[in-house]
Amino acid sequence: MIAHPVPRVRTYVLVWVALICLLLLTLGSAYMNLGRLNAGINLAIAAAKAWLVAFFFMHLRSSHYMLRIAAATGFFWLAILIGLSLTDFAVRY
Amino acid sequence: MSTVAVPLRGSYLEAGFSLWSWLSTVDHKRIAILYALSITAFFFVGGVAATLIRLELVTPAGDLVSAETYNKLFTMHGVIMVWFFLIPSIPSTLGNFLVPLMIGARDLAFPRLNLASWYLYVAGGLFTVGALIAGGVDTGWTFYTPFSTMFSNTHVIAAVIGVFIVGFSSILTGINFIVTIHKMRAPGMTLFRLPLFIWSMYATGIIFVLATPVLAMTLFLITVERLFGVGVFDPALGGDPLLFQHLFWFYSHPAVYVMILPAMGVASEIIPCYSRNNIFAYRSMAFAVLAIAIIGFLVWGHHMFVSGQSIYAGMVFSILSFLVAVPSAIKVFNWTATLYKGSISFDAPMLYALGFVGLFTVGGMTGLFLASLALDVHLHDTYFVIAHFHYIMVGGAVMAFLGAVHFWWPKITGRMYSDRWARFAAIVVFVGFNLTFFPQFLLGYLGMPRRYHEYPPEFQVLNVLSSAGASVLAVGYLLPLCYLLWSLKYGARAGSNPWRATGLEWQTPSPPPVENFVSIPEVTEPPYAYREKDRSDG
Amino acid sequence: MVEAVVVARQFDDARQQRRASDLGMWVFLATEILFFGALFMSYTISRIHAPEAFAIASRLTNITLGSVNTAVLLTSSLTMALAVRAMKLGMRRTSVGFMCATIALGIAFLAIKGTEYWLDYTGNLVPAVNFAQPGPHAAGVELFFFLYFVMTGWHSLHMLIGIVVVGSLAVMAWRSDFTPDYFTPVELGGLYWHLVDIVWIFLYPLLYLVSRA
Amino acid sequence: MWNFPLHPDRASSLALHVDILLYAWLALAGVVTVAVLFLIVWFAVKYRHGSGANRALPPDAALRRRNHRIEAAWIVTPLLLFMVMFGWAAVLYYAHAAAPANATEIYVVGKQWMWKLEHVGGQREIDELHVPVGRPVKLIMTSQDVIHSFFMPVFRIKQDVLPGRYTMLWFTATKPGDYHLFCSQYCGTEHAQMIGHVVVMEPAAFERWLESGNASQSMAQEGAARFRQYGCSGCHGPSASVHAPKLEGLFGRRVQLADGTSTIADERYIHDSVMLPRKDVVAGYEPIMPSFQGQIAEDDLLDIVEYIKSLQDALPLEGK
Repeated sequence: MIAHPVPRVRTYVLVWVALICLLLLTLGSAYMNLGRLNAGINLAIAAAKAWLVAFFFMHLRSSHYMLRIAAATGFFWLAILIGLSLTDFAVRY
Repeated sequence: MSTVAVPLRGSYLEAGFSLWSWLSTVDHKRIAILYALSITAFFFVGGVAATLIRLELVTPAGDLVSAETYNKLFTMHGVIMVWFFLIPSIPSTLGNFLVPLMIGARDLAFPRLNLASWYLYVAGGLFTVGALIAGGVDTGWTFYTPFSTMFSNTHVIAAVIGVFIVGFSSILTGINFIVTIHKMRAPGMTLFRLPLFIWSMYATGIIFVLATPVLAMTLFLITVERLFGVGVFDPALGGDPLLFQHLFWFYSHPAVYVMILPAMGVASEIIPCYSRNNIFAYRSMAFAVLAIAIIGFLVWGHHMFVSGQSIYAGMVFSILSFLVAVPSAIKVFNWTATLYKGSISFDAPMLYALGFVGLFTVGGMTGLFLASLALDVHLHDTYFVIAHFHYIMVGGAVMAFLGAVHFWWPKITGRMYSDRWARFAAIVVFVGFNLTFFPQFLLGYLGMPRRYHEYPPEFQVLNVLSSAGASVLAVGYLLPLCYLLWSLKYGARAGSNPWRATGLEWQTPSPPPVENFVSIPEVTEPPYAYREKDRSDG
Repeated sequence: MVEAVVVARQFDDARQQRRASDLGMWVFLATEILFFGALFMSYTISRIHAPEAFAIASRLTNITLGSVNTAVLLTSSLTMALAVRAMKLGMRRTSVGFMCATIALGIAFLAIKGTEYWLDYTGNLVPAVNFAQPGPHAAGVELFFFLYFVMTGWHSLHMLIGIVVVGSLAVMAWRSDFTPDYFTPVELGGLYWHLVDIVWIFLYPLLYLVSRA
Repeated sequence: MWNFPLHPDRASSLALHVDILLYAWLALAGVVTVAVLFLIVWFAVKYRHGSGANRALPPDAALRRRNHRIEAAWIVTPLLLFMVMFGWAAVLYYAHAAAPANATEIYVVGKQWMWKLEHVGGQREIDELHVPVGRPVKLIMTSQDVIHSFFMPVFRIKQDVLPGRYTMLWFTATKPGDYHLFCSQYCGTEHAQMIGHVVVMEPAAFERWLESGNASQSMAQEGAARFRQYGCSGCHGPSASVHAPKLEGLFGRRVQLADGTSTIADERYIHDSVMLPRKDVVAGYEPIMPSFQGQIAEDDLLDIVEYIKSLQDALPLEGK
């Protein structure tokens, strides 16, 4: 018995195309001098790519909510680690 | 849900008597025993180090051991007690034994991972003992850079590898607990029917899986920096030693909650049982456990108020530290309120549990002194800090661990111990503990820094008091070893529920059968329904 | 259900077993995120301390090989996802084929990475081995390359483990160990592979794209 | 036998404030702890097994309502009290974070296992710190090797001393006497011997001490000598042919950097410019200065920092 409908091959391929496009986008944007914005764009695109992989390739889109919580927790705790440390490093000098 | 009936095949203790049957077991109860034996061994190794430390401090001069030896002693005391005793103490022994029993499961979700976790623990222990035998480590258990990476001439890498490995043992235990508690509860065992001990094991599991990997990678970076002279921590290389402290305490502060949350869980089991009363405010107790685990991750910077971190970081971490104290305070009040209108008897586990509440209250309140910025500037790195965290970890966690051992001993071994001796030991531990550590609060306020093997003569009286207390405490810790071992052979047989306690673990024979339950029970009532139980029992 | 699914003694049924495995894997992946997290944190703080040096150092990485490698890894994720899908539909041979493709792409990734390491070595960019860079920010550049090697090194180790895991899964699948009712190991192996991919998705901009303009 | 003190001497303007905070905490913690222990003992006696106490509870709905009120009370009350205590301690800490502008500066270098101190006048001390009563004193501290911590219990202050960085500590001594100075951050084998004295003196006695001291020349003069010894003057001196930033009047000014940012030229900036000269390159200059890391001791560098500070009034360098 299959719990969830199996996604079509087309979906996977489209996600892959989107990932490659985002890769080209981040690569291209890196060659434009946007100052501090570059880092933001790069990270936003990386987050978008990670989201695509997690939601489609890793099936979080159709997973039990506990699995989504587990995934989110990992990233959230990393944000805590870096974010609260920045209360020190970002204002040290 | 199907209720699978399992034929009763005798107790888990009779499932095999060869050494190999123990070393290859995947039964959570047997693995708990393996853990219990190993952590007890490490407790006494760490205890010997503590004894030598207290002996050295009887006189102000450094006359018993050299400065070098002293530094190695307190390092080994810290490393062994933190990673090889306190962190695995309640979770890996009683947690391992009780989590499936309390939620009505046949085992943890991943029994082989569970055994692997014990082997990792042993492997980590061997590395650490190896470092000890090879000549010791002198960095302190905190491994601060650049001392640990560039200046110490001792066996830092072996000790660090030992701790690195034992970290993975914690991670595996944590994964096992989280999954088991989520996915393997008996029919009717809803989240808010879980015993509070289970809630505390769940919170502990969260800390294990989220904090430990950060420590592992940090220790890896230490090792590389020490081996190759490149890294991110040494300022001579353009690094930042405070980066190490942030990473280290991101693990090590939550690790303190790994020690105290299980202890809170134990108190929440014992106090209602001997008060014959329903626990006060069950839900807020459960939420408090989660709140402590989560907010506990946000306060690590309070170890760094005088480290040179920015004053704004100090403010943020200070206020968050006050916030995490609120759920702890709630728990203390709720335990007290559980006594109200109970019918209280004072068996040994109850004495340990009440002792725990008292000592934890003192430890928690003094923690707030240290969270207060201006006061911490004076108290930081003095004996006040030593006294504070020993009130939490020894007065709190070890008292509760002993209480738990006494409470579930009949379940684990099927034997009753001498309650009279046990009550005597509980009182000796309580008195010895206070005598050891209360003087250290005064020493700290007077300004005696920690990790000193010589000290100015005016501190001697208090140090002698503390050392005297330590000898009482040592007796208190040896007593249970004697009468508990005695009970294994001569103790009366325990029935399945000697304390007339609620909870699924008491509904199966003592010691439990291999498959835990004859048939998986169905849960129909909230936990700690002592009033209802006594009413129906008459 | 005709085919018997082996249910371990501690579980009630196959469904409970599968859900436990899924959750266990995701919790493990969360620990992996924080394992690499300590490195991301070290990177962030070091970059705050030496922004100029990180910009210079990042330009010394090989953008062509790095970008191609990213594409290789993203493609391997696609093939892995298709392998899991095929297994779910009972297409055993297709699934094994996709797993082999995944392994091939994984090996290609490591080969490209190895080439990069070699180029870094000949370019005197390996801290503690032969690092020698001129210019005003040499110490910061060395710090960057220290992190570069630690981060990509741990990532490559994870790739290696992933290749071994997918290889074993391919063998098991070939021996018909899995069915549409029971293919949890394949699914979990896939999750692991994708997570290693996600780690790289973040490493790529942080290491290669700091300041290209 | 019982002649040990129960709290340390109070010898700084801050000490009393810290003690009052401590006493407030003792009172609060005492009340809470005693109340909890009293309730535990009272309940334990009154409701002991077999006692005849009334154990009947109100009906469920009423019980639930009452319990909720109790719970709310003991969530909100501690929270409010904690916030008050946080605010108190934080304000005290913040008020004491920055030294007053007129503070006398003393330089401290920690190394395994001794404290080296130097007064602006050039008087050097080891493991001893002489300070006058009633005048704010600011310690500018760094470490030659590992992390140390400068701890003076009678002043109720301490601060970690880090390698590669300057940290700061300040106080106003209020009571003459000879007090403990400890290293409170574990720093290796002889950590417990990294101790010394803080000698607080009346101002007149302090002046006498300064004059009778071992200073042949002031820190700035010493620094000027080091400035020449290490070859700094070759580029930064008035007759230098190399294009290097002028240092007169530099200290405390805002400096434009090559990367477009700017920074205040404080002790840290000067320290880093010598040790890590590529870190903050001044706008308009080539990054040609060599690093002095590993070649210059931290205490010599402090002399140079003081020398550069003394060039405040943009006097031309003495080209002797």
